[in-house]
Amino acid sequence: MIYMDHSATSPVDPEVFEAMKPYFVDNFGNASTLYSLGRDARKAMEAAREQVASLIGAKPEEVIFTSGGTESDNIAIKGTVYRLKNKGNHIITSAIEHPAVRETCKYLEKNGFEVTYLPVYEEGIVRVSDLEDAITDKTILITIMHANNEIGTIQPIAEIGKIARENKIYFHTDAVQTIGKIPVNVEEMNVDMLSLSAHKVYGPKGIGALYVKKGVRLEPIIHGGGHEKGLRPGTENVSGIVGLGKACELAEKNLLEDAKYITNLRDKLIDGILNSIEQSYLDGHRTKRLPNNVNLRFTGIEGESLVLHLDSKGVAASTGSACSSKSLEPSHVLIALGLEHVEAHGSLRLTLGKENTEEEVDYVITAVKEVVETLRKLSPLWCAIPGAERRE
Amino acid sequence: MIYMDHSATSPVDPEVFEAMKPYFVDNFGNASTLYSLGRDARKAMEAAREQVASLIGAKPEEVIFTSGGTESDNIAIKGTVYRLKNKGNHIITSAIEHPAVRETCKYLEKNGFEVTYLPVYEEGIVRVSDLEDAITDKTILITIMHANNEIGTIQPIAEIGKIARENKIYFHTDAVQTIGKIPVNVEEMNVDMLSLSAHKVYGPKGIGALYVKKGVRLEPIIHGGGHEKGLRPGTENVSGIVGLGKACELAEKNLLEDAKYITNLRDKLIDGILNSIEQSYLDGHRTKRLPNNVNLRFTGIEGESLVLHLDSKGVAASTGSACSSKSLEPSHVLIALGLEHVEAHGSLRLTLGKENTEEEVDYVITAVKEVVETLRKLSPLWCAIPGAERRE
Amino acid sequence: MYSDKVMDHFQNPRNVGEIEDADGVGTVGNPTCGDLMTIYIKVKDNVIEDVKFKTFGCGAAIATSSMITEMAVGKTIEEALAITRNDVADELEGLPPVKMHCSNLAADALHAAIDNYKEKMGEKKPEDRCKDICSCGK
Ligand SMILES: Cc1ncc(COP(=O)(O)O)c(C=O)c1O
Ligand SMILES: Cc1ncc(COP(=O)(O)O)c(C=O)c1O
Ligand code: FES
Ligand code: FES
Repeated sequence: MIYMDHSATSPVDPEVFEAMKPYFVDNFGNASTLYSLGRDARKAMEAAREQVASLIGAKPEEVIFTSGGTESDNIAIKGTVYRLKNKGNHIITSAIEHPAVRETCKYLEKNGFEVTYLPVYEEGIVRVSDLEDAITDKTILITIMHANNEIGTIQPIAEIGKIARENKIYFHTDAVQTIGKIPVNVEEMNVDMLSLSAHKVYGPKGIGALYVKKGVRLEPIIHGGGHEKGLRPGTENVSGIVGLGKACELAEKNLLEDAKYITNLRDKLIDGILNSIEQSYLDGHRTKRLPNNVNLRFTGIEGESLVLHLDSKGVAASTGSACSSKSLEPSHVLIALGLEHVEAHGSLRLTLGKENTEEEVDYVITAVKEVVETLRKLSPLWCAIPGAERRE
Repeated sequence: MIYMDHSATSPVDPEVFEAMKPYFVDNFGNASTLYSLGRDARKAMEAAREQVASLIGAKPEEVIFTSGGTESDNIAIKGTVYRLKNKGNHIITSAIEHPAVRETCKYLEKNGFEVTYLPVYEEGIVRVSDLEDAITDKTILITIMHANNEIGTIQPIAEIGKIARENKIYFHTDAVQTIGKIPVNVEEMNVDMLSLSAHKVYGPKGIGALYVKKGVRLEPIIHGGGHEKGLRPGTENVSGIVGLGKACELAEKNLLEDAKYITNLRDKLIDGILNSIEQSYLDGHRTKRLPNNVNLRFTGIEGESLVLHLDSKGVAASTGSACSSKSLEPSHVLIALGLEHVEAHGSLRLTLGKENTEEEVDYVITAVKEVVETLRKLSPLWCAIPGAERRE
Repeated sequence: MYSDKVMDHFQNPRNVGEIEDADGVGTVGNPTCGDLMTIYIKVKDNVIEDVKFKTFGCGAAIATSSMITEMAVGKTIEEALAITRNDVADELEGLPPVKMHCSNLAADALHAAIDNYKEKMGEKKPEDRCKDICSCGK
């Protein structure tokens, strides 16, 4: 199998798994207990906290472990606005956030908050001038993702953070897709909160972290035994935390080298497909995008069919087509780019990882071409496109 | 090491770990994706859902995966009362709930809800007549734990559930401490929601489940990508879920045998200590308690010291002493039994597991006796107790 | 997610294409919603002799189109009209709940083709139809 869906999840790096292994059967202690088994677990946890902090340029005590990116986003957003609800009720976000942020905002809109969704234009990037225009004296939170999970576009976080600071507004960024892929530094990015998740960076699923800048106080959304400074109670997932820590350590070590290697594969893949398939288009900015993200669209083709055919050719990929989603709504990200529904249906996302090779990229270019041709033969839309070759 | 803190957490059963292993490095697929790697993950998840459902007598579609017991409790309680807040604002719980329930109730009290904490009397068990008296036409939720995590007392859940049904009030029980230890059947117990956690039953940490009876609707507390019927969004922790499923399967298979074996150890441990140490007392009902729970108290002794000394003798145990807690408050559970603060400070909890042996029990009886004697030699309280032997 | 039979029809769709001199053509769906289906029928002595389809849509949409062409061929017009939306899904050994509308689409397309045949509207040239159904504005 050729796995090109790394933005959905990544395999656990064998080194990460080795690091986690002792914390299941043998070193199984509860990290909040007094005896040595518990203290050992605590030590492992705190070492992991340092590894996470190091990757993002934070202090260990600014890192809170959570059950994943979704929870981190929820804690950051609800935790801030519930605390500050007496100060204001306005939130600014972008039109292309992950559902963990977007649905949280939608929920808050139903509960007395107002949300501005900044547009991203054709290139998929918010404009700082729009942000400045959107700020009111009721604005209590700005939450804008570092890079988008579907189209990979990178947002001007440091600039946004600067404006947030100047206006004394809390600023959260969802960096789930960026850690380990491009440099992430909480100081340089001027963020107050930052979400990350282990399973996007060769760590295990079900564990993530939230950076909370020293001095920033949040209201918890889950209550219980006071773990993680009361922000995330529940018996600590020690093996998961150790895995997250190790994944961050590896990510930090290999970041630049991996990014270079993967960017090269990405460009080969984009050019290969655009050049060999007529009426194929790239979604999102050509260069201000994640090293590993390729998002394309093919006239006359529906994405779920494309993904299923690629699967039978041994290629794992994803789509923003409505038909592949539970709600039968097309991707809000593609719509935010100004695409028509029918165009959004034809999208294909290929997200690369460090274990992909040039040969795999070549194979995928050919496979996509074949599948697109097969599906266009079935498509009543294709024949209708002026200029398209008709089969006789 | 002799591990007697199974109510804090348990080792992962090697069979459980074997079941989980493939889902890290190799079968790492995102269970919400279309291609075969994702579909395989989904299948494994759904098989686990059946295993969990089977243990508690539920239908698979009534089981929602969460990140642990704390989150399950929070979803059940907040999810119910937020939905029903227009119907009423009164919650009934017990005085001895785990912080996951207790702190959630305290938080809700600060946000417009009223909470009745039913007393548990000396034996640590709520009385159904108190419950009946507490119900008002504003009562929207009853949440009472199946068995207590500190003193192991088992609550009359089926009776409580019957009353809840008769009064058309939603009923949640925290069964984190009971699954795998005593029979748990959602039908017989008349519950609408039930929380459980894998790591108390030889499964991994950071994964749990919430049973939600068909037809019961909850408001999510975490928003995002719509996973788990929208009640618990976030990329599914497949390895954790597989581990939970396997742990439940083993628990179901071994329940009666394990319970018998462990009850026998428990009784030996209780009698051995009570008989060999003067002014030692058992907390909670003698028989209506979990097969694995021993909770004792020794006049003149502080629990943290006790636990640390036992640790140096190779025994892992815990205490309800305030000195071991973050807040320096003694256990609310022991206080609810009517104990004085000074008595609550002297508590020792030993919770057994299937891998404990008779020899270990014998060793622990001796070790506790030695440690109690050592500490009493240091204790200004001990000599002050009338009738106690004075050291000269 | 999909049964083996759905996957089989998706991967090896039967009766793909157009019938140049079709006796009835039915198009349903809307590309904006991600699905568009055209079914062509050839009728002789009240019996459907040949069926072909073209579909833009998900795996279920393609599989249901293919399935219904197999189900319709050889049937009388009345028998074909009696094929219900559920029959298609059943014949495919079930569809995920969210995909049931795709099977509706297939049955509807067949019925639309039969209606078209009945109304003797089959004289338009396929090229024109192709233009008519493309509402994506390109
Ligand atoms: C940008 C972004 N934010 C948040 C999440 C949610 O993370 P998790 O699945 O760990 O909850 C994801 C991935 O699913 C993501 O890509
Ligand atoms: C009775 C009870 N409820 C809830 C919990 C919380 O479970 P978890 O630690 O998995 O969040 C525990 C254990 O810590 C418990 O004993
Ligand atoms: S064509 Fe969209 S769901 Fe089937
Ligand atoms: S005696 Fe030190 S905390 Fe209680």
